Amino acid sequence: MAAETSPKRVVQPEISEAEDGRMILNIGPQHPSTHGVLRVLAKVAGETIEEAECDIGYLHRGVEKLIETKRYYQGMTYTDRTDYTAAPANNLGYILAVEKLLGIENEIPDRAHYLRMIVMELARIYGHLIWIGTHALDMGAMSMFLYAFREREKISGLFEEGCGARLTTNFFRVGGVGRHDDPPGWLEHVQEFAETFTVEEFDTLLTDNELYKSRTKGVGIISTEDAISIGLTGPSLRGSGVEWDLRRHRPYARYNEIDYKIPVFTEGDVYARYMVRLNELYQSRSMIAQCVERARDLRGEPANANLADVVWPEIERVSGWQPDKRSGDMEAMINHFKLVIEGYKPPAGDAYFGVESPKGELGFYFVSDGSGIPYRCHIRSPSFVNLSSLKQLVEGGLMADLVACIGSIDIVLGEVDR
Amino acid sequence: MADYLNSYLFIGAILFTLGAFGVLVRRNIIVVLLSVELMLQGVNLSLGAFSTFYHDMGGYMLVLLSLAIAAAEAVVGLAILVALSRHVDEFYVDRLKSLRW
Amino acid sequence: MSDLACTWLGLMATIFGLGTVLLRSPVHSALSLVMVVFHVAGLFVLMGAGFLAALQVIVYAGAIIVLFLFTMMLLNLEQHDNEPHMHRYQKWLGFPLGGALLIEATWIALAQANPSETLLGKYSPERLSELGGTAFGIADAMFTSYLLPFEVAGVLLLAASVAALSLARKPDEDIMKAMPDMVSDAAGSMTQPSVQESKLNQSPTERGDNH
Amino acid sequence: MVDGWDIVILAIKGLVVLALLALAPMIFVLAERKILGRIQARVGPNRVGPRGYLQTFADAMKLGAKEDLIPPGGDKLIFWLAPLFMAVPAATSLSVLPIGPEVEIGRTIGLWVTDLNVGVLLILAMGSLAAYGPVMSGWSSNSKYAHFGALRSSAQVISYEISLGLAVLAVLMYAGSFSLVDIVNSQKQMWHIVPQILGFFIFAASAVAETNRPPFDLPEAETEIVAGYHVEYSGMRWAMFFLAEYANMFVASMLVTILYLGGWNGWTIPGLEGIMGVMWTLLKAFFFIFVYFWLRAVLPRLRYDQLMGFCWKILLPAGVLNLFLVAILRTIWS
Repeated sequence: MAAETSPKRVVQPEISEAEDGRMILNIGPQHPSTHGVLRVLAKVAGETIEEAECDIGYLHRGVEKLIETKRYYQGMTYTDRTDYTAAPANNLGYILAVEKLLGIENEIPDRAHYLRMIVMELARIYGHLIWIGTHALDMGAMSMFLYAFREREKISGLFEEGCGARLTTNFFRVGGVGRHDDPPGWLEHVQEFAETFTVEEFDTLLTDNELYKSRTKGVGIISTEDAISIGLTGPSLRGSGVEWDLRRHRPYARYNEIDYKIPVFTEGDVYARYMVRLNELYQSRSMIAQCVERARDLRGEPANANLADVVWPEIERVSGWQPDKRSGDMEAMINHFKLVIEGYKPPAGDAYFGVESPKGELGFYFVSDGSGIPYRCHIRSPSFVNLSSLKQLVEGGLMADLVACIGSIDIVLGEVDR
Repeated sequence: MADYLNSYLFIGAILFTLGAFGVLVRRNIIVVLLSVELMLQGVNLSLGAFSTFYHDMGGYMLVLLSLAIAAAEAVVGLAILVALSRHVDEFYVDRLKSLRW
Repeated sequence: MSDLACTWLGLMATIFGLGTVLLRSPVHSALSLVMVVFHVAGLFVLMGAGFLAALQVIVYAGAIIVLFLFTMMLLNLEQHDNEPHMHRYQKWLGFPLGGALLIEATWIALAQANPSETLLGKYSPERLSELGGTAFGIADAMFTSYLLPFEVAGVLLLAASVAALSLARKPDEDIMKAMPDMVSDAAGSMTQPSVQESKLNQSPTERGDNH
Repeated sequence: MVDGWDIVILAIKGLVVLALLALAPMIFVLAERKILGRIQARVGPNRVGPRGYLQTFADAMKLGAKEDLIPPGGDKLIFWLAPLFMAVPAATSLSVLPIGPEVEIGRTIGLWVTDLNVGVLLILAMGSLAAYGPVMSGWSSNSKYAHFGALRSSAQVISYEISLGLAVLAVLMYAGSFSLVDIVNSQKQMWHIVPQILGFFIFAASAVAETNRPPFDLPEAETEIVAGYHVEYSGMRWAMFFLAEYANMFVASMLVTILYLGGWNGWTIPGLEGIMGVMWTLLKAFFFIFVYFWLRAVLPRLRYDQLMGFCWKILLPAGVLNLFLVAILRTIWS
């Protein structure tokens, strides 16, 4: 309906364009609260949105196609840039899918799994913090945003310490973690963060805030059936009363070995989704503490699989960084050279792996033709699927509810458009 | 001049006439309503002037009542406009021919 | 000084009154009516009725004309450019009739000399200042001799607000559904219960099936 | 009667008001940014001048140097006039606000520009004119977001004007005068906030809503309708909206002080009544301005229907109740 607005230039203050005299409001792609370059065409009657259409693709970079032109280990850098609010989660999905394709998922040492889980849960907090900040900002509570970013900055620091990058982490490698061990003191810093991170602050600021409750309770309701039929995943689904969490129900890494609860709320409104994410912050905090403990117990054990044709040799062996040596181990150098030039070659076939990213089920699907470059890569991005519920969430609501709803399904346009 | 009643009455008369003229000649229904308000302005001015110069509160009271009536008139008139827009979407008085739709 | 002010205010009120009547765009008309209201309020101040001036601005400028503007924006009452904004024939009738009215009214106005002592009421400026101002005089009169009109005005306002509510209310959708023929016959351009509206009436699960 | 000195004094008072109109927003903007910074665990502006104190002046210069854009298809004349319609009522209101008692400097001078016997009504009238700036700018901008802002603003200002008026009515009942100076003087024994605590909260809420400040900042809610009615404005014209907003905040704070918090009444040093009075008035007003900043920092925004519901379903009945209670109290105590 709305996409075909007339091409004629507007000369007079012209409000009504639709044939029935309703105003078509073009929300985005530069609107401040569409969380990126989402464009929503809304047919409004006064403040009420009668019809809404999403127009996406403003951030399309062809990530899937780019991955199909690169070797497996190179493709992972692109995944940092899909859901850029929680890059390690994408990295994890990518490498787990590649490991499944290679058939080496059982070779990964425990220590690598726990390090991955630490980073993954840090990423969850990282992602939920930016969500809680921007969502509260959309509702007009501007202080939350800065409190969230203050905490988020600490995690950025941890990422930087762990892998050298703050935002586009590229943290893991197929077969293990990026560096052959965590940097000295890093686990202690993570533990310190897990002890000092105060979710309670956000809890007290919003959970019982009457204004926030009145803005979010009963707004943007999505029923359990609808949530399932649309294909919602992650906190948005758990806000509609479905207990579905890939960490628990299709366990990967070592998620079945630590204690955590899956928060589920049945109301299906914006407030329920907020409560799910808030409780996940508590859960992730305790999960990090547990994982750090396990990882410290396993200190000294390898953090990478012992697979010479997949895992890059240690950097010291290749380049010989010791001052008295001019060059490194010859075998290691040849191995490294071949891995860089050719990459590893998974057997022909396909593999799908979904992980529970902060936004929902993030799946990577690979088809391999036996070469070092994926024949086909598809990303099942949770934001894209969750965004398809927007029409149902906002129609019949008010303008302000639209903002609350877009915030509540936690989309990142980098992931929607890919 | 400000000390004479008839100067105020003269201004009031001009405003009233302008309003009446507007009611007669304008086609747009909302301007007709505005012209009625203009007529009321003229009347208010005259009433206030009478009251001031005759040392009596009657005129002021009538101004207050005319304010109330103007508010009521505007409210009902605009409500009719809203209903009109919902039904026929036509705001030229010479094209509004049916009393009932 | 006050003569000058009176002339100036009267002149400006006339100019803006002309603007109200003659300007093509209804929004411009409404805004020049606001200016008329200000100048009439100024005239009230000049004759010593500051209370009335303030009320005038609060009620007319602050409520009534804002309501007009509000409605204009809500309904997009913009005048079409290619259409005349005055009646074709009535215009020529309007000029002589308006002129005649003006002459008549002016004649009456000029016939009003200042009142003689015998006609004066009891609220002389001295008594008003003794009471504490025009506001007190009005209160004195309102709650004694003019109590009934005051109450009636209250009832009138109530009736007007009820009338406005019932007039501007959205047409009852059940009635629209029950009598679709009558509705669609009445006017071609009329808004019918559109597809979107009926979709909104469905239960959420039904709507979910579209996906 | 009227001699040369009176005219000189009046001119000085007028200049003071104009200076206040220009300077107060600058101070408030800086204060707001600093205070918000403190509340939000950051520093706020700290680059221009000593500790960032000249930031607002730099901003003002930047705005003055910017291009004045007029959107195509809009109504140029009204687009030009709209900022004036915002700023002029604010300035007019400032002129009737008394900031201190009468002082003796050779002659008796009241620390106010004019003491109108309808002062409260004048301020209410100017407050009701506040709807025009948004409506005119929103209509003339040829922008849908501006249009939305204008619609929201006009509905909001009209509605809250009523509850504001009801709260003021109760004060007038106690003071027995429309003059602001008389109202302050009637609070020598007891501030009006004591018998009218309900009215005070109604007035405060309505005043925040009238000035379009958070959590009632729907007309310019930047996350919903981008910036509402002034989305198309730039440069000095935008600065006038900004200036008017802060001037209105100052007027509202002063009104709360005068109507409920006793104005310049407070503990004084004998002989320094004038200075102490001004100090008390400004202190009380600045506290209320601080509350404005505070609200902005901590509260989410209301939704449009909740805003209207709050006015018509809560404030208005509460206002009538307050009026009733105050009438009873007044009858009993007098």
